[in-house]
Amino acid sequence: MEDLTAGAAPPASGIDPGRIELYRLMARLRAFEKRAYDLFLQNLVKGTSHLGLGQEAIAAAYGVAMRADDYTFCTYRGHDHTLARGVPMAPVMAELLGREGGLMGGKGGSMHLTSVAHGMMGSYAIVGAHLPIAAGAAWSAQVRGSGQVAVCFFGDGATNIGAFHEALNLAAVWRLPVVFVCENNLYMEYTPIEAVTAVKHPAADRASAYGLESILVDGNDADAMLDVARSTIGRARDGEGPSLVEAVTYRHGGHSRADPAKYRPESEVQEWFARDPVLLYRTALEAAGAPTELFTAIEADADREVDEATEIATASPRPSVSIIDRDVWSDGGSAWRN
Amino acid sequence: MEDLTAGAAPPASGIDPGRIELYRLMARLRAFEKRAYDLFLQNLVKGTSHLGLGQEAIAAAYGVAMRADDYTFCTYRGHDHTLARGVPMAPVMAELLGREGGLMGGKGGSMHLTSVAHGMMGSYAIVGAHLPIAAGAAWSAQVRGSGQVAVCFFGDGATNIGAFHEALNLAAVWRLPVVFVCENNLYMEYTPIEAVTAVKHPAADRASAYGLESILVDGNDADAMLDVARSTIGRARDGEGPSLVEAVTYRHGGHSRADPAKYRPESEVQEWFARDPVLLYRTALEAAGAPTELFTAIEADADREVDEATEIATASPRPSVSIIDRDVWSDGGSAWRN
Amino acid sequence: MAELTYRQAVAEGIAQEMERDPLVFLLGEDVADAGGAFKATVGLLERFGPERVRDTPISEEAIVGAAMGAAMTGLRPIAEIMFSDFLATCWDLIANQIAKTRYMTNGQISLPLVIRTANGAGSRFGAQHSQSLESWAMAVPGLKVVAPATPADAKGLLAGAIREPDPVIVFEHKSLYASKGEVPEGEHVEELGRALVRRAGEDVTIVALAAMVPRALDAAERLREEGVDAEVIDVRSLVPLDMSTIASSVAKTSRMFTVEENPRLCGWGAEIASIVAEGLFDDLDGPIVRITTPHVPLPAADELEDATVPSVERIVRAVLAAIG
Amino acid sequence: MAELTYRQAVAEGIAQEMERDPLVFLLGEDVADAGGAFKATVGLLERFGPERVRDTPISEEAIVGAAMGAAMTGLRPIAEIMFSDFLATCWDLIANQIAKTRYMTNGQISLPLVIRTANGAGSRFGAQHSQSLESWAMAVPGLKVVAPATPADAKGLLAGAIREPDPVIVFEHKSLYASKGEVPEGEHVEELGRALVRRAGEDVTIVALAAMVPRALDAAERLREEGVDAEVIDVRSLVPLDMSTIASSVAKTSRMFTVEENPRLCGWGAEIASIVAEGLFDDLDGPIVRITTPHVPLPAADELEDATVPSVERIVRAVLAAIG
Ligand SMILES: Cc1ncc(C[n+]2csc(CCOP(=O)(O)OP(=O)(O)O)c2C)c(N)n1
Ligand SMILES: Cc1ncc(C[n+]2csc(CCOP(=O)(O)OP(=O)(O)O)c2C)c(N)n1
Ligand SMILES: [Mg+2]
Ligand SMILES: [Mg+2]
Repeated sequence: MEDLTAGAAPPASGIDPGRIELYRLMARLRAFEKRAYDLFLQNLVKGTSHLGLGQEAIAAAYGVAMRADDYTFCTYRGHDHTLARGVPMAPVMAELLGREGGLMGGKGGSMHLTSVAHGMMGSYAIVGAHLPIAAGAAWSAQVRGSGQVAVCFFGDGATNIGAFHEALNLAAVWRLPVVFVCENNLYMEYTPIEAVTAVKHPAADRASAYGLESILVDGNDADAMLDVARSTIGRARDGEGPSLVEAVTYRHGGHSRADPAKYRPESEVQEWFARDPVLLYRTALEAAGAPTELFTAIEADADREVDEATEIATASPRPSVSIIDRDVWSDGGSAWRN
Repeated sequence: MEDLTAGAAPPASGIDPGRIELYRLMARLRAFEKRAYDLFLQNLVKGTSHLGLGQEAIAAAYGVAMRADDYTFCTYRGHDHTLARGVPMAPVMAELLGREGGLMGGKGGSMHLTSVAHGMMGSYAIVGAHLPIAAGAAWSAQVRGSGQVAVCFFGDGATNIGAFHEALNLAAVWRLPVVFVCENNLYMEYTPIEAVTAVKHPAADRASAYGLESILVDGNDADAMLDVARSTIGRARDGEGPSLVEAVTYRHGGHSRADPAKYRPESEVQEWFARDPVLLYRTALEAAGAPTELFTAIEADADREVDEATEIATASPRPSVSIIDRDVWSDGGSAWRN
Repeated sequence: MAELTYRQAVAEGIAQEMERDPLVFLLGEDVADAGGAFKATVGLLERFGPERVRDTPISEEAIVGAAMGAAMTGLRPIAEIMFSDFLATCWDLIANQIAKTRYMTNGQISLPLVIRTANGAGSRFGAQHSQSLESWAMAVPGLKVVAPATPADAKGLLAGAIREPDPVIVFEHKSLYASKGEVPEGEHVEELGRALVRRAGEDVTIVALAAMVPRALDAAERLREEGVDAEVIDVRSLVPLDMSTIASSVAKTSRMFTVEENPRLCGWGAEIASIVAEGLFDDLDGPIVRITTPHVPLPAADELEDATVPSVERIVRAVLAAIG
Repeated sequence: MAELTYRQAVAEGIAQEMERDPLVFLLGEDVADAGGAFKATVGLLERFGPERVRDTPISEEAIVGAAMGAAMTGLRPIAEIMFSDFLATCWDLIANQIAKTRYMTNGQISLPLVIRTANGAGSRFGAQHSQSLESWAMAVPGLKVVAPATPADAKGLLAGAIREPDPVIVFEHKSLYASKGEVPEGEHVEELGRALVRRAGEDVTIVALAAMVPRALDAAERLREEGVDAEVIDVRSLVPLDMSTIASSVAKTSRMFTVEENPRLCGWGAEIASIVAEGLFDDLDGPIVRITTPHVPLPAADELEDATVPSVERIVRAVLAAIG
């Protein structure tokens, strides 16, 4: 993920370069998702799409903390997580647009972003299913002795489905190198998580059910997220087993493109916008002495990168229907009879 | 369930008649399951069968504590639970033997004992599935305002399956009148539960994940079980919501008829046989002044009841194949086309 | 008659039955406050209150399990599973518990419950949100299965399903929710198990379901231009299956085509085709042709999705090739 | 050749592949210490150790989910689901995740994994432990499906499945575990996708699978006494499907019968029947007849179960009635 640290402006002296790197990544994710939203409005994005606007600190912190060969598993709300592993923007954008140059050639769509070359092992669109799958990847890393760690992101709503429970228990019993990260953005699609959950903190209050430490973190505080990311990945890498993290955050927009998010009290929305992780982090870094020009440069870079990606993606042709019958099987085809 | 308190010998003065009733029920269950085992050995029981020998105090305590219109849901290991609701022995025995006079006419078999007339809402043979179903019955009781309580029994192994988690959460959020009773007999089929579970007490250590009190009880102590049964049912009936109980116990035999249970250390088996709930309770009642004749009479009654049931069951004809096409649908038939 | 969208008709069907029978309850994810992910339950919370219209956690096993427990103890629950793809997450409850319990208990337990779910392709949602899974349900003894193609049927078949004493899965079609059509005013209930001849014809029989019905009708118009007079049958109910309507048509036309949105293998079309191949062998003048989605997961991009599911064009070509 | 039971052959097949390839792992409930609920994994723990042969909690989604995650990251896991009925508890992982991931990722992810499961009736276990569910898997694009009928195939097809680069579900038949047969000594691997003519005949083709194969063979002997020379085909592999072996036979005999243990609707027999009704219409001399379990859940009592699943007697009667 070398490209993540590259940039026009040098880091301000005296500030941990990891923090600057983290900010840069968050700014890039923000720029990308804003553009994705614009492209919705232009009706260029096909199908549905779920943005990570407002939740960037979580994906970015883990992106910075992970080793290049670690594994990411995430949900349909996975643009940020995909980019955070160093996947270039253009093929991600092209996938949202349903183009030939898409990350999966248009076959997967926004909800299934995957780039094995970057350790991005898939975005899963059925709530909870990827938790056991992530445990399996961690099991594989464990028995191969590769030192790899699997990080699995999911929403608050996923904590009430059976697969969550099965995966957490198995991971704990087998002491698997996996980090389960619950992005608690307070809502499922439209229903507040508190209306349907027996405990206040849907993940943290359940860690003890798997013999795990309860870890609750402010998901909009990038520094806190980076600490948690490093420590949980470190534990996993050192053979100390899985962690379950609950990062509290908020999505800026609706659940998906179809959702104007009218169900949220205006005061709550205001409060959380004031706690925008990108803004907060910029303020923190400025307070620590980072110069304004640094941010100007980072943001300009991000915008340019998004512009270029958009250009490439929109120039990409429509996929050829010849791929419909391809890649059901490893032989590249889909034959089921002779 | 009037018949349960009926018996030849009067209760010893000074002893809570409920305790005698409880002992009588346990003795009846014990006698039935022993006979079921004998009938296996004679190859008269068809299919598989899972005995409750050694675990009688749990089923019996709830049987005594439940109201006639309460609902029981249990597993394939459900003979005790069925009898504890007042279902007569003969049709239960006949079902084990696959006879026309069986509780389900031979269609269900040992694993699916059901008697709606007695509130015995089914024995479910796929681990975990009946927990949400029991929650649904409790929901129905709640909205109908009937004051009924659902009691759902399951094994330690069931605590690791997804349906457990989903049912507990829903029951807690909706404050349903349901009591979940985990009969922790230390083993799944052949694997010790501790080998595959992240916490020491698979149910009790997880109650907090649903905002519930942790309730751990000696499942071989009939008095303790009766207390827990009364208090948890009382809470449910009073609108105070669900409970999750872990009753620690031990099965005397193998998991199912096929299993000689060789995987258990001899010392463990000895220890638990010494803690046989029927024996323990008899000793306790004797210490409280119950005369020996009382037990002799209870046991003689139980044996006679089992003898009669066996006679009726073995005299019952084989089921007619004409019922194969019956009762898929409520119209009594199975037609799927015109 | 009133013109309604299919999604409005669903809500009307539910409202009609909730009004009539206080034991009808609705539960599912986002069904109450939000009016459903597809807005097919809008207004029900306001009308019937939070006790009868309940939001649930994302716990599909708990949703259908609760419906089952409630149905066996006196309620008539309607459980919504947001996308039919998610039936897989609670398939044990549906296929092993709900479908089998009446039989296993020798008729002691009845399960008057409905599972409603949004089925089918056309929204570019990709392979995990676009499947047509009605044949999964058809393959399980003990489940009744309907799939309405019109707003009138969305209301009428749903109402019929709610009144059924047995479990019914209602496959609503995502791509039809916005479609409009006449719906009878006042009480409207359709009996399960009756197919409809949507277009009479003499030359060939085209059997279709749900979103394939309008396509088959369009294809029939196109075929008319080619001199082929097609009869189009809307199956509507897979279980019970109205074979007599299909058989009468095939006896008349001697040629049968099925149009299925599901992937190729073991779909309802194969079942109907093999029933005809057995029972109407002597009536047939030529091969039975199944027009289906190929046996692949569904791709997401619009061009790809459109080229995968049977199109009007593909139906026309298949019929002409077979009789040509 | 050595005479082995079917369950021994399963264990041998696994051992052969674990020996050959250190990336093959086995996981499931009670598979290690206990050697499996059906004793089909006896000896593997001792031979390959607790890291490669692992007992799991009762967490079917975790079992197949873990297998999937492991398969995409370099292992070749074999997951046991104790009874095929329990596939329903992890059907989302199988049908929505494992089956679709290669396609959705445009070929980036391969899933060389095997799910082994005990399928079928005959043990008086009742409706939740006796189903024949191979057609469920056949209906899902992205899954390969085999169902061995003999000890030799139990070993050979399992070994072939383990070597496949794609997910395969192996349906072992409960009522065959105790059956004995010759199994080639040394390495034995069968390629998927090849049916076998188990008995050559001229008059009718009987297509069968798993436990129905020995019944079809017995029926063929009985039919010979009635002057009917039946060819019996063991399908072995539903996906990929060897239609050419079936087609050659039907082209020769002009009559096809399928014998399925699954309930009637939408089974593999319907699929094969409708393929034949389309592609071999002109070769057929009479209706295609499917012999199946009726569309009911399975009853538990021995007489009832025996009368539900197709018997030798029923096969004979069906053939004679159709050609008579
Ligand atoms: C098993 C399942 N049930 C329902 C859905 C529909 N669905 C998609 S996203 C979603 C809400 C998920 O909420 P949460 O887990 O909090 O994640 P968030 O979208 O807030 O990131 C629902 C209900 C699904 N995809 N899978
Ligand atoms: C979903 C599911 N997985 C596996 C099984 C097979 N099985 C039947 S009983 C059993 C062990 C259950 O152990 P536990 O829950 O402790 O109950 P016990 O038998 O000890 O009463 C298993 C694995 C099953 N019936 N259902
Ligand atoms: Mg959320
Ligand atoms: Mg146990």
